[in-house]
This record gives sequence, C-alpha cells and structure tokens, in this order.
Amino acid sequence: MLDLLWLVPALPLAGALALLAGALRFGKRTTTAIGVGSAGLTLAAVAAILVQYAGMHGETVARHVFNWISAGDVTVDFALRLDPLSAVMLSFVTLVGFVIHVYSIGYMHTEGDRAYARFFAYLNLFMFAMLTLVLGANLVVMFIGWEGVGLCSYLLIGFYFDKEYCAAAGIKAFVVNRIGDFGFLLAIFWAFKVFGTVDFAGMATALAADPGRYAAAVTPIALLLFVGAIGKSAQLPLYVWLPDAMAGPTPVSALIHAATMVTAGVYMVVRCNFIYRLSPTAMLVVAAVGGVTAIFAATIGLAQNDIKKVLAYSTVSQLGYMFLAAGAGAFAGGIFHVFTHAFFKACLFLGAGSVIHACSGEQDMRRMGGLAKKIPVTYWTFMVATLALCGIPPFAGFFSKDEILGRVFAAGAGNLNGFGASYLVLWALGLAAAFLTAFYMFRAVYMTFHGEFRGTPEQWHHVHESPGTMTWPLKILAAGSALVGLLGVGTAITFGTDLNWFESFLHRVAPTVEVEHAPALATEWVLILLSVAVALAGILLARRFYSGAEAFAAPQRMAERAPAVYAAVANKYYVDEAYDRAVVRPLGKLARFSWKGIDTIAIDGTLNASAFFTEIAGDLLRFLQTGNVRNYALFVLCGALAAAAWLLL
Amino acid sequence: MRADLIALLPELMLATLAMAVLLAGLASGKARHGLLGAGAVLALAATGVTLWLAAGATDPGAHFFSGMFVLDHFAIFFKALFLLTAALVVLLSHDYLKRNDYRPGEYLALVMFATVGMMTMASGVNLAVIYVGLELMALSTYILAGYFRREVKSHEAAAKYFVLGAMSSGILLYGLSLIYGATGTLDLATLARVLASAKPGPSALVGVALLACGFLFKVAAVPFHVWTPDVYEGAPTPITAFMSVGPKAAAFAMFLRVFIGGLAPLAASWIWLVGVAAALTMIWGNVAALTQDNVKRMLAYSSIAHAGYALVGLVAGGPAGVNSVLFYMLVYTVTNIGAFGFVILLESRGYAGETVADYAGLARRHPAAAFGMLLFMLSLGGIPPTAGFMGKLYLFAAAVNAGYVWLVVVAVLMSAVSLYYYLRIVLQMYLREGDGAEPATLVAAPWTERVIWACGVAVLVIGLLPAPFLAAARAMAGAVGLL
Amino acid sequence: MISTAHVLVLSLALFTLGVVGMAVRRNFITVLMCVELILNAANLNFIAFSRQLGDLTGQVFAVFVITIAAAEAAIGLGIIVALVRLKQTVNLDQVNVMEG
Amino acid sequence: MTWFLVHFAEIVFYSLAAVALAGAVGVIAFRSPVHAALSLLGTFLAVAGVFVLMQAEFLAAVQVLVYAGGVMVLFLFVIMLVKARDIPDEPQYVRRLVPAAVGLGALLAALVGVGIWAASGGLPADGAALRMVAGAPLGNTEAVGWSLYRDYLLPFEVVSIVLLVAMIGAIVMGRKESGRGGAA
Repeated sequence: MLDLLWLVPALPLAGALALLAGALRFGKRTTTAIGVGSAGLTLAAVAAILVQYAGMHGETVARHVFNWISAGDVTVDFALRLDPLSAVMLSFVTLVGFVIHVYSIGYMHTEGDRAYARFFAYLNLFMFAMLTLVLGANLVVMFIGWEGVGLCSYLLIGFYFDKEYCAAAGIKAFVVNRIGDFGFLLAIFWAFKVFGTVDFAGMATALAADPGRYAAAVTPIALLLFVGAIGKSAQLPLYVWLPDAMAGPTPVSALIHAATMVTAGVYMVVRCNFIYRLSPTAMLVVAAVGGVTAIFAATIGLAQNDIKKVLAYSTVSQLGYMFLAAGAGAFAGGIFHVFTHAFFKACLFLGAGSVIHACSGEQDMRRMGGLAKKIPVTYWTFMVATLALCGIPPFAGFFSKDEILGRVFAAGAGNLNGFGASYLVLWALGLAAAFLTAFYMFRAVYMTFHGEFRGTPEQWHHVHESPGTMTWPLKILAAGSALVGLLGVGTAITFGTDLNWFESFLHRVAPTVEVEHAPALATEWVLILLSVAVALAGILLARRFYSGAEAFAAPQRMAERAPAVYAAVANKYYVDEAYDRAVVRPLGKLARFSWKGIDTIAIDGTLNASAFFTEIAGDLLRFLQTGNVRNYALFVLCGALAAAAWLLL
Repeated sequence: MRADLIALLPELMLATLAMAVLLAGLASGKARHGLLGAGAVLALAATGVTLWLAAGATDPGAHFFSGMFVLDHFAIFFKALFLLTAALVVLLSHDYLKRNDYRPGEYLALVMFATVGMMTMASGVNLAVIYVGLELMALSTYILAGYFRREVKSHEAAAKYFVLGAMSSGILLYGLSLIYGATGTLDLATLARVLASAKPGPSALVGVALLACGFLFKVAAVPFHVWTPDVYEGAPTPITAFMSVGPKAAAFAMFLRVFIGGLAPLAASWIWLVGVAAALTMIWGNVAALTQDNVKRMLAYSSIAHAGYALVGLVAGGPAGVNSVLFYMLVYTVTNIGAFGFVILLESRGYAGETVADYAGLARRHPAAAFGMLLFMLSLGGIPPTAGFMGKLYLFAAAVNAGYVWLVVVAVLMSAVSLYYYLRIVLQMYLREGDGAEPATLVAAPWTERVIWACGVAVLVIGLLPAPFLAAARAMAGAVGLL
Repeated sequence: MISTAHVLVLSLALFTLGVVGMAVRRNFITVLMCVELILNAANLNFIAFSRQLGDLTGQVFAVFVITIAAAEAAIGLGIIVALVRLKQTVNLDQVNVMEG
Repeated sequence: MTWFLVHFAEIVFYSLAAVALAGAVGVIAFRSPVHAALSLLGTFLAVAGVFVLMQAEFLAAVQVLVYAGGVMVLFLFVIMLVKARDIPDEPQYVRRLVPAAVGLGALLAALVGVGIWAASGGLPADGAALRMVAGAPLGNTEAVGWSLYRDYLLPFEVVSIVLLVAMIGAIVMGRKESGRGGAA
C-alpha cells in the first residue's frame, strides 16, 4: 500500500480533472459522485496507508514518483515523504476535507449546476495541492503545493464572481501571499546554494553532519522561510488577507482558511525544525511574531460583529499560538494545536455556515439571537467547539493550548537560548490572549444563540435546522473537538506518567527542544489551573456583558467611555487604511507616474513656460515614451552614452 | 566544401523553399492561403528534418566556411527553436491573414527568410556572419511589421522599428569596427585569445559598450526598449508574436555566443553593465505594464520584463547560466505564442482583443480557450505547475549559485509584481461578466485554436516534466563550448 | 603620412553627426540619410584599421556593409513611400498614433 | 613646393575630410531634402576619396557605384516621388530638443574619442599586405575578390538573400494598395 502513496494526491487531482474535462456540464448528481467520491476514495486510501504505517514505528518512507528536474548540478525529484509529521497532517486534512466535501453538498445546493461543478472542481484541486504540500519530500515539491493551495484559495475566495468585493478579496489574498512566497522562494535558492540539495532528508543529514559549516546560513534561510510562513499563515504583518478571504463560501473558509491551508506555514516551520533549532534568533522571531499576533488578532476579534470575521480573527490568533509553540521549541506541541484546531475551527465555521444558512444569508450577529431553540444541533456542536477553542477541559483545545503555554513558560523559566525573559513575556501574552479568546467566543455564542432574536420576524420565521448532509459533518467534527485532545495528554496532567502519544509519535522527526531545568510538577499544575481559570473568567465576563437583561449595556458604556480605543479596535487598528496609504496608493502613483509621466504624454505644447527648470524636467520625462521616434532615438543615444561611460570610466 | 554545404544545408534548404513559396504566391494570386500556409509549414518541417540529418552528419566541434560557421548543440537547439517558432507563427497567421485579406506569399517567404537569418546568427562564430544574419532577420521583420498596409498602426510600427533598428545596428556596427581595430579580427575564438593575452585598450571597451547597446536593443532591454511597445502594438498580431519570441531568442543566441564566448575575457567590464540593464529592464517592464489597458501593449512590456529575466541568466554565465537561458527561451516561446494566439482569437472587429475589458466573462463563453490563456498568464507570472515557473526557478538558481543574489531579489520581487497585471486578465475572464450590449466573443479560427492547444499542453508538460527539456538545453554545455 | 587616428577622428565626427541627426530631424528621408552617415563612419573605421593592421578583413566587411546599407535604404524608402500614400507626410512627428 | 609634395597626402585628406564633414553637416542642416541629399552625395564621394588614400581602391569604386550611383539615385527618386518638401519645425520645440541632442552627441563623441585616441597608436602597416593573396601580389580588387569568394563565401551568400529581401520589401511596401483585398 505504501507504494501507492502517489495515489493520495492523484485521486483528488483525477476528480478535479474529470470535472474540468466534463467542461462543467455535469448535473449535480454526477458532480457530487465525482467530487465527493474522489475525496472519499482519498480518505480511504489514506486510512489504508496509515493503518499499515502504524506498524512501522515512525520510519520515514520516501517514494520517488519521477525524476523531475535534472540538469547539471540541479536535481530535484518529484518525491513524496511519509513520516510521522506528514502522517498526522494527512490524517486530518483528508478527514476534515472529506467531511467538508459532504457538508458542501447541502450548503451549495442552491447554486446552479455549473457553479456547483466549478466549486467541487476547485475543492478537489485544492485537496490535491494541499496533499502535495504535505507529502512533498523537498522544498520545491512543497512549494508547488504551496502555490497550488494559494491559487485554489484565490479561485475559491472569488467564487461568487458577481460580487465585486469577492474578486477584490481574491486578488488581495493572492498578492499578499506572493510577498510571502517571495521569501520562501529566496529561501529555496539560498538553501540550494548552501546545501546543494533542497531535499528535507538531505538537508537534515548535511546539517547533522557538520552544523558549524552552515552556521552563517541557517538564520537567514530560517527567517526567509518564515516570511513565507507569515504570508500563508496570516501572521503580523501579512495577516490582512485572511479576514477579507471570508468573502468566499463558508465551507471554503472552514477547509482552507481555518483547518488546512493556513496551517501550512506552521507545518513548514516544523518540517524544517532541523534548521530552526540551530538558530536561536530565528526561533525567537518565530515565537515573538506568533505571540504578538495571538494577542493582536484576539483584541480585534473583540469588536467584530460579522460571525465569520470573529472566527477569522480567532484563526489568526490561534495560528499565532502555533508559531509561539514552534518558536519555543515545542514543535510537536505546535502541530498538536494544528491538529486539534482543525477539528474545532472547522466545526465552528461549518456551524457558522449553518447559522448563516438558517438566517437566509445574514452574517451580522447583531441581527441574530435566540437561535439555540430553533437549531439545536448547530447550537450544541458549536458550543462543544467553542469550549474546545477556549481551552476548557476535557475538550481538545485544552490539552493543546495547555501544552503550548506550559512549554513557553518552561522555555522562559529554563532560559532557552538565553532569551528567558522574552519567552516569559510571550507566555504572559499568550495567557492574556486565552482570556480574550474565551471572551469573544462566548460573546459570539451569546449574541447568536441566546437572548431575543433581533432580526425581522420574517427571517425568524425562516430559521430552520440544516439538512443532514450539513448536520452530520457538524456532529463528526464536534466529536473530534471533544475527543482528539486525548491523543496528547500532557505529562503533568497524568502526574508524570508519559501518556503523550502525540509527542512521542512525532519525536523522531520533530523532537521538542528541551530546556535544562524543567519546571516542577507543582508549577505545571499551577499553570494548568491558571489557564483554565483565565478562560473561565473570560466566559463569565462575556456572560455578564452579553446575556440577560443587561446585555450589551456594559460594552456600550465602555465604548462611550473610551471611544478612541473602541474605534481603533472596531476598525481593526486601521491596518487596512495604513496599508492603503503606505503601499497601495504610492504604488498606484508610481504606476501612474511611469505610465502618464514616463510613458504617455505627447509633446503637444501643453507645457506652459512658467519655469525653465520645470520645463526641462517635464521634457526629460516626455522624452521617454512619447510615441515620437526622435525622442526614442534620443533615448537610444542616452543609453549608448551611459554604456560607453560605464565601461570607460 | 562538401562538409561546409552539409552543415549549411538547413539554411540553404529553407532559403530555397522560401523562394519557392514566394514564387508560388506570386503565381497563385491571393486566394491560396491554405496551400501556401501548408507549403510553408511543410518547408519548415522539412528544414527541421534536414537539420536533424545535418546535425548527425557533422562534428559538433568542427568549424565550416573558413571557421565562420559551426553546427554545435547550442546552434542546433536554437535552430530547432526558431523553426518551431516560425511554424507556430505561420499557423497563427493563416486565419489572421485570411480574415484581414492580405496576400500570404511574400509574408510567409519573409517569415522564412527571417528564420534563415536567425539560424545564421545562431551558428555564426564570426562577427561578420552574425552581423549579416542579424540584418537579414531585422530587414525581414521591418517589412513584416508594416505588412498590413491599410492599417495606420502597422505603418507606424514599421517606420518606428525601422528608424530605431537602423540606428541601433549602426551603433552596433561602429562598435564592431572599434573591436576589429583593437584586436584585428572578427573571429570570436581569435578575439577571445587576443583579449585574454593582452590587456585590452579603451577603444576595445568602447567597442564592447556600443556592441552591447546594439544587442540590448535587439533583446529590448532598458534603456533600448523604447521601440517595443509601439512596434508590438502596431504590427500584425502574429508578427508581434513572432518578434516577441523569434528575433528575441536569436538575439539572445548571439548575445550568449559573443559575450559569454568571444568577449569572456572582458567579462569583468561588461557584466555589471548587463546586470544593471537586466535589473532596470525587469523593473521598468513590469512597472510600466501595471497600468496598461491595451493587452498587446501590456504583453509588450511583459516581454521587455522577460528579456530582463533572461539577461539574469546571461549575467550568471557558466554552463548553468547558459542552459537556463536556453531553457527559458523555450518556455517563453511556447507561452508567449500561446498568449498572442489568444489575442488573435479575440481580435475580430477591430476593437475587441485590444483592451483588458474585452476579456470579461470569456471563461463562461469559451472555457477551453480561456483555460489556455489562464495557463499562459500563470506561466508568464511564474506560478507552478506551469513551464514559466520551471524556467524562472532554473534561471534564478543559476544566478544565485553564481553569486548574483541582489539580481535575483529584484527578479523575484518583480515577478511578484507582474502577477498583478497577468491576473487582471484572468480576473476579467473568470470573475467578471461582459457588460455592454455585445460582449466580445472569439472568432472561429481553427488553426489558431490548435496552436493555443499545443502551446497550452506544452506549458503544462514542460512544467510537470521538465527533465527532458532541461536535458536538451543542457546538452550544448557538454564538451563543446561556445566558440 | 596620414595616421589611422586622422581617419578615426573624421569617422567619429560623421558618426556623431549621424546619431545626433537622427534625434533632431523629423523628416523621415533626412533620418534615412543620417543612417547612411553612421554606416559610412563605420566603414571608414574598417578601412583605416584594415590598412593599419595590413589585414583584408576590414575591406571585405566594408563591402558587406555597403551592400546591406543599400538594402536598408531600399526598404526604408519603401516604408516612406507607403507612409506618404497613407498619411501624405514624411514627418516622423506625425507618426505617433501609439504612445504610452 | 617641396612641402606641398611631401604633405600631398595630408592636404588631400584634409580637403576630403572637410568636404565629408561639410556634407554631413549639410544633411542635418538643410531644410530641403534635395539639398540634404546633394550634400550627402558630397560626403559619399569624399569618403570614397579617403578609401583611395587608405589603399582600398576597390572599396572606393564600390562606394561610388553603389552609394553615389545607386542609393543616391533612389533617394532623389523617392524625394521627387513623394514631393517631400521642407517641414518647418516648431521653433520652441527645436529650441528644447536640439541642445539636448547636440549636447549628448558631443558627450558621446568625447567619450568615444577618448577611447579611440588612447588606442590609436602604431603606424600603419605596409599597404602591400592588402594586395596579396596567398603570398602572391595582386591588385587590390583581385585581393578583395579572392577574399570575398573564398573566405567570406558564407556571409556573401547571406548578403545576397538580404538583397532579395530588400527587393521584396521595396515591392511590398511600395505597391499601390487598391482598396480592400486588392493587391499588386
């Protein structure tokens, strides 16, 4: 079965190609059979592979599909790699992916046949790209998947092409991601130059053999890779695209912008942990960006009223946690959070989709309320996932978040790489973010499901529970949110008995960086209780503010008392505006300058001879692309002059 | 003499067949588009076969015609590429000439003569041969640019191209004369020997500078790119496609042969000149393309930018650099011809196909062709799994390995910028609906469509399985050098 | 004795006049004449170097240059004739439909 | 008188150079294309004279025949055909463009001049080499001819195609377009 590893990405690709080959002319039934069927087959194949792999004690299995680039000193194989890390990723990507495919049958059924087929074609294509990313045995194959998921994300965000802002959001996502890819690409080149290979195994071997030789290159490569991760995983300062990406259909938000694609950055950092662990600076940068993003996005989440936007900022914040973990050396802990987060965040998004579906497309929580009675399945699953996200035991998020905070604290207390104080600060930020997370999530729960309905009576009349194809995925994911945490129970919780299956499974490829003086068991217990207490405090505060008779009064007062702070938070700290000022408009001006100023204006005497120097300057610009041959000739003359001067002087 | 003729056989054959096509065109009047087009394609195919046979029958290291002509792997690669380009352009032109009602005879013959000139440039190891090949190519292209004589823009393109082309080749020639004066030879191998043995004087440096100007003009690099947008916009679209790949690739062949080969001892002097030109070209081309609404013009600026990328490979030098340029030329050729093919499909009633807005909603009306265009745009933007990504990867890897990290930083940044304008077209096709009473539709042009299909498949195949193509590009860097 | 430098100075002057002329004149026919000036300048160089080096290459190359110059002139004049037919002008400044 | 004889070549060269330069200036300065063409003719002939001084008699003949005879006639013919008259430049435009072009041109000339000056040492070799083929003395015409057909056969052939292309080009461009679809 392991020889059929190539089937895993190939199956969804085949599905996508079949849908495209049908030129999108299939009816809904055929489309469903192909689109969901291929995802199901992929899941089955992965299950079979993982069952076999379970007995192999975490060996690394590499399969060369074909020799891909081979020219001179450049050789890159299209090779797939199955190891504990990619196995974990495979398991939840295919499972969550399949569940979301099923969910989409119900969610997208109102679309026309062609849009429906297009949607599933893109979704299958995404699965192909994501699985390629996960299974890639070298940086280039990973980059192919990396670009592929970006492209699919772009296509799916802009899915509703009749809505102008969707298309704009798609472009924004793509262009911002390119900035990240720029770093990734440079890292690939640099790694190639330094190691002579971009194969993960090859690079790891080279580094293990002679770490001193590569000491100078490790930090820049790690940082450049991290630039890529920042873009893909929506960290400061490149997070701006993710909230806008919520313009896409909700299953897309759940699959791509919560469970899988956005975690690719974390996966990449962990995949390259053999590079990161050699560079304390890069580790600290990763942790700092993650920690600051976690708290920053959480504060923005406090003031969002669009249910999907709340979840989007929550995703950004949780991704920050994952990087915080990786930066503190808890690579397995970071991946564990990726794993649990996939379940509860997908569940939350699908639940939000169900809510939106029930409210006839309404996304503003201010016009919801009291929905728990009418859509109980959605409510209860949403509740489970929320508790998991807030880190309430025994739900999944508790174990993973606790692991992260514990490890960061340990890194601080044990003075990891001499940056102990910094890690302690980051731990405090993480703890604060946990409080905020609990607060804004329960704010959303209260605003959506409790109290009185605040929409129109007509809307209320229409509210109905979603069909089975949508509720069953919710139930499955809710069950996952409740249970998967048990795979990685921290040693402190079991009083020192090592039941942390997850970490020992990953130990072979992503061992945790141990600090010299691990905190005492008692300290760990204090930390655990502290984080639970903080989460409970957040929940209670939200309850006080957003439920009962006094609902909304307190936050209203707060907004009145500190309007500037509230406005800043509600407007996402004006980051989009700042980008617009600092980047978009100057670029536009530059473009206009090179077009109008440099390229367009003909010499038509419009110039008034107000000042001699303006005239000369204007003329020089006009010479450039005036449509006038003589000016072009002058250009050539200037060029010749410059060339001759260059070589002679 | 016999060996000489065998080595020259492909050029002789193509020139002869071009004359045959010319005469057939004169004899048959204007109506025989199919016949003449088929004849031209067959002639190019036959030349390809001849090339293959001639390559088998000659020693790649041997020199012919008093040491002026070689048929090494480098030359064979480029000649095959030129023949492919010419054949695709002939196919693209078929429907276009017919639709616009222009005589095919002279047109096809001129395309073939230009190809003869390009092939001569690729094989020449003597500056005299390279120069006459260059002029043959250039003069044919001037006429082709102005072939649509009822169009003002076509005339304008010819006039501008001619004036600036003549000026640049004059400058080039003056540089050549100074190099000849300083070294006493026009033979590239001797040139390299002479330059390596004695410290070259300033007159040789001035000569190299002026020569570089001429070459940079031919590849449309900043600041010698000024002619490109106007000429590309005005010329008949298949000819624009031709100019953007064929003569450009030929210019790169000559650039590599002369600069990496004959002028290698002076590399320290010219490498920075070319490097800075490459950086400026990438920046200028991409930034200026951002705001273009006319698609042909946008593609013109895009092709300027791509010349900049290829120059990065030239600066990198060495076998890896040269390979990467060769491979990039192949990638760029299939991609760009495909993209222009799509423009031709849309160019039906004078206005359509010109502005980006004409592309609105095309994916819905013409899913297959639009998908091809999507591939071409992604390939030009360098997104995997298309050929363009492989080309750039290989090119930039060569430059990083050669130590030109700053140049690669510029290149990668600029290719990120370039996505913005490539995606504008994709966005229009896929995400917008055509507004206005009469949305643009594609004209029926079976051969153009077939070319688009072929190019689309090539873009994917090269992107997914680049190994054999890289190997072909690499073959030349084995035992045989550039001289 | 006329040294090579004498001829080079003359050729440089012709070259410069030709290049400058192309940039300042807008009569297409005059521009074409300026091209001829540049080519003549290059030929002067070839001939002078040929004598200095005692090497025939320069002279032979000059023959090619003259031939190509004639071909170029023929095509250039053809373009002029066509242009005049269409636009009734040889003024290059009026050849500017396309810009930007 | 002796001085005159000793410096005969120089005197001839300077006179020719003066004519060539005057002609070149005339090309640019004259408004009327006919005048410009005639002064270009002067340059051509003077350059042919320099060729003779440089012991390139064959080239001189080619220059006179091809340039003065062929190309110049073509020029005059087209000038007559298109009735090209002087196009007055807008004064303010000229004022801005000309100094820039002349300045840049002068700079280029200075640069190239410096380059050439520093390199143009060495006395001319014996002109006899230009009349030798395979060691045997011949006339310059014969020597160039031998060289053309033996060593430079390939570019010679290519140039012949260039001439063919020029012919096609002149026909294609010059042909009268008789309405849509009409050609030749």
